[in-house]
Amino acid sequence: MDVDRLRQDAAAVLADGRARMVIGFRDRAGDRVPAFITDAEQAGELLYDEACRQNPAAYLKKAELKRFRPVAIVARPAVMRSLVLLAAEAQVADEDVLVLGVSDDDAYHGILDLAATAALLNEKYAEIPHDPDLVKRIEEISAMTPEERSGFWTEQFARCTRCYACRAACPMCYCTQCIVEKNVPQWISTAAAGHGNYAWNIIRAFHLAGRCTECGACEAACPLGIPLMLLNVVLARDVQEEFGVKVGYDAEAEPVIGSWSPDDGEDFIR
Amino acid sequence: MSPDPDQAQAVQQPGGNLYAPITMTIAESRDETYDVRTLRLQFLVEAERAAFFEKYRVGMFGLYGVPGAGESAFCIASPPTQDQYIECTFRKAGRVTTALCDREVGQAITFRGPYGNFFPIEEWKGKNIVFIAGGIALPPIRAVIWNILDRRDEFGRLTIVYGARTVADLVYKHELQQWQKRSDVKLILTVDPGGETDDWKGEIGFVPMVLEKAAPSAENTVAVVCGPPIMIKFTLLPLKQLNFPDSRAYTTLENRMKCGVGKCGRCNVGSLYVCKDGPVFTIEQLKNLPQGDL
Amino acid sequence: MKLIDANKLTALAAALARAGYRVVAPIEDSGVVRLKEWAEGAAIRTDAVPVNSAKDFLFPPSEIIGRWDLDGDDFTAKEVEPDAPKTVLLAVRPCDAAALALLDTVFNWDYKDDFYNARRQAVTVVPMVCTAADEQCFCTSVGGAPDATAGADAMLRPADGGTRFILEPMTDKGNALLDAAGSALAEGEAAADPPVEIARRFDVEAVTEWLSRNFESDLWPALSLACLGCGACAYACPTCHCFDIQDEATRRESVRLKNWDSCGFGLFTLHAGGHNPRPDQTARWRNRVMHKFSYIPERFKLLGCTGCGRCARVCGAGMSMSEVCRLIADETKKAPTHES
Amino acid sequence: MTQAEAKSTESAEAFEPRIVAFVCNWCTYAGADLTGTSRIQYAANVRIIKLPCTGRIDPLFILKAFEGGADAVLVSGCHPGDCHYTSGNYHARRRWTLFRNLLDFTGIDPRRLFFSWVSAAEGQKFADLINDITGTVREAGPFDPTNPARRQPWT
Repeated sequence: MDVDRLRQDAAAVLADGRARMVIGFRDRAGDRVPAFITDAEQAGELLYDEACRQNPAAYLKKAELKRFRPVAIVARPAVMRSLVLLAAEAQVADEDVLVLGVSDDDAYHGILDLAATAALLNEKYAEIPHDPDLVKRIEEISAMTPEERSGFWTEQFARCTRCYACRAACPMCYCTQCIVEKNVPQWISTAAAGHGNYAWNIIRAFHLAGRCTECGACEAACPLGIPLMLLNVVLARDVQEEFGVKVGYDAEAEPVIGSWSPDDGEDFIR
Repeated sequence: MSPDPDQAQAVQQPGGNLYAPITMTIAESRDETYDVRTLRLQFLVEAERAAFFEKYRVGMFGLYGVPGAGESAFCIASPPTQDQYIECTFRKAGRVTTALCDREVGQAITFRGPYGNFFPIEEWKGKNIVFIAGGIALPPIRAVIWNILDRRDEFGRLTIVYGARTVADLVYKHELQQWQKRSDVKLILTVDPGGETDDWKGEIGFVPMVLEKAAPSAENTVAVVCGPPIMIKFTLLPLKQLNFPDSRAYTTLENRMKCGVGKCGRCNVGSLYVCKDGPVFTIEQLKNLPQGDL
Repeated sequence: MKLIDANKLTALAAALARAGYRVVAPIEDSGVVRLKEWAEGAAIRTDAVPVNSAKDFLFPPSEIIGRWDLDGDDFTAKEVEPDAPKTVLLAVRPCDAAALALLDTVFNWDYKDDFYNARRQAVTVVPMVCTAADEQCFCTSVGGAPDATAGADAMLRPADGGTRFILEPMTDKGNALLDAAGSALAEGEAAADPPVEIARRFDVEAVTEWLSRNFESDLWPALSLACLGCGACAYACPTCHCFDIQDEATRRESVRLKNWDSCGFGLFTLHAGGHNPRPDQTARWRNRVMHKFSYIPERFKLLGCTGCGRCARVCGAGMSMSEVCRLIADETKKAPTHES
Repeated sequence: MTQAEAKSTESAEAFEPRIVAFVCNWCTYAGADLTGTSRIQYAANVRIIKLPCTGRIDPLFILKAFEGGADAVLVSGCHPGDCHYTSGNYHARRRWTLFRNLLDFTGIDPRRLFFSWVSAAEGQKFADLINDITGTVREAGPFDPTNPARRQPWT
């Protein structure tokens, strides 16, 4: 990818005031960590490659960063979709955010506003397949008996310490008070064990149904390697298959859950 | 600040479950306002009562709980001079306080404490005292007031300035009347502008202004201020103008607490644990704390 | 000296398990090496720093501290005993063991937490000298060392080029463990491998000194920019000990739980009245740094950080305590500061 | 429901399925009422929880029911087009489609989660439905007490 153009564009938007901050990635001893550039002269720190798995759109929910808007975000297609979706959910306005479009296929897409981002997504990335490894794994798990499946997930969720790194990493988890923190009544057990872990992980995934752009940041953030993307992709696949919706391509779109069609399938309803 | 080994020695029950509360029953339940309730709690075991009153000094707090709902920290609102029961006053705000409100007379709740430090009232003997309180912050001061009224001869003049947003928000209304009638207490009540009723006879205005107007003398006097952070902040100025030294003005911090015993780590202000080093602080101490943590 | 071949650590684990120890060791689980209870067949991974710390087995993520039978509006308290099985923490790291001094202090400095103490007494700590380190390791910057023995009951020292370990007892508990290991250990001679060299990354005294003067500083927003406010760092940290107390109930029973909590969460300090002393992530992150490098040293004459680097390894947002400390230390060199 | 109560269903021969039904006030609850007033017999294994509308039925309700000891959950409301609030059941249908698959994927047998439309006039349908799903659940047996969705005893 043309990292020089990324750096030039970042410097340019900072220099001419189109953005107050660029949020992208930098290298720290081999790790890819977020970079917050406010000075055009530091734009040279920026880089992008496949190791940059965090979703920088998550920083839009951070109160302290609001004063740096408009902010330019180094965004791969999944992150661009998050941004379009955030606009659809009225969490960001067109003037709040710019995109420096990058991708894992080495293309660099330049400086985009949200409209141009949506246009680019529809033109070039309309058919992003679900991660084939995940799809394969989902097929394997789906082929198990219910007992085997519950055994598999018992083992996975048992590791959860309820650090909520998955929630923090997700740009769509922007509620000021999460359902897991509501205690009148206590919907989800607070103990890092058993049914509380099950309920938390299931409800986290479900609250992102029709809102997940499969960026993978939640799973990448999980210290214990819980395969959260399996849940997210199952939901994303169903949203697409059942309702024909791909999320994050239209800033005017109604939310998937929250809208309906009289033609929605109901084979399972008696 | 290093741990106080003497205190640790005195309160620690060796080999016990530090977090195990005792069970107490509700002897009386009073609605102070539409959302503030006072419970009078009775000890079930004489040894527990004796142990409690051996430690208890005004200003300390406890953890009141209902199994299944949890426990919450708030002050002990009755004085050690009333040594057969304890009272607590709280606003119905969340899960625990709602569960406490749902309890009826005769039913049980759990209690741990007393915890924390206390107002050094023994040092105040012979001095005048000015109490300044706002809203739901009267309870900790009420314990001090009754403690002093129960030992009235040992102290000088008492002035109480108490305010709330509206007349309906004033707590301990029947006791305010008692104090009003006493010749040895000067009680000044106030409500925020707009919070008065047609027959309101007290002051109208914010507590700091009313304090300024009342202008109690600072000579041989200590001040005790309890209220929301914003009230405390604006009360410091009139106190200063009236020449109250910061070392003779006291307040309590009401930080969020869970354990109450210096473990759970959430009540800290700088390196101090409010649950251990407080909740009572002088304004002098308060000013030396990191203000951003208050 | 007592020796064991590097590829026979599981035999040692098996012998200790037979002798009645719960064996906790670094084991790979779904692609992540973490400290967990060893079971027959599990390989012990000494080549990676586990994501979690030994604290999990002294101060678990959730623990019952109260229990009641419920019957309508009535309740009856039941006794709660700490769950403290005899445990060996095998092939943990010196930075795990170094954290015990602080945990011991916090849970005993005034009131004594017997849940912690019961577990602590039941634990035999066997750290392994580190002969490798990664970019996140910085124990030498906070007074530790890859071969430090503080908190250890016995040390596992890689020897003869990593082909075997010397198991060296340091305490009575360590001696008992060696006895229990029996024939799993061989008598012999071996040359201990040198510990890894870990460069010092910052001057911790300069950091503590700067912190004592800079509760208010323009640096804090910059240092905390990347933090998104989860609890991953606190939960991975061997010294973080903050907890929440929560009740859980059915209609017939309730339990009171001590759950891990983190000062990084927004609700941590939120008052019932709505006021929050630490309203943003800048204030929360400042508290985390202050707590480890200023408040704990001031209060307990200890550091709140053992330089294990776990917080940085698990952080999904690239926050790093050693980087922050280095930036703070740089600050002290940079600006001639004036007293505030 | 509590752990202790749930345990009573575990022995196979005496197994009586415990089914929690979340129903809407306007159609299915009225339908169930009609079943009763029409004196139509149906299995006594269902505990009905009435809500204003299927649109109010949060997936958490379903999780809570399984957590607390339900062997199966039924969710039922007005037929499409008949919602008292115009579209609550359409909204619910979308949620169920996704949630049902998610639960299936994480190990809750779809034979334990049922959805239906029962109108206020369908007393017989309600009885048949309950009898049928009770049979299905009886066949499936008690909900696995080790399933992660089930409340585990405190240890």
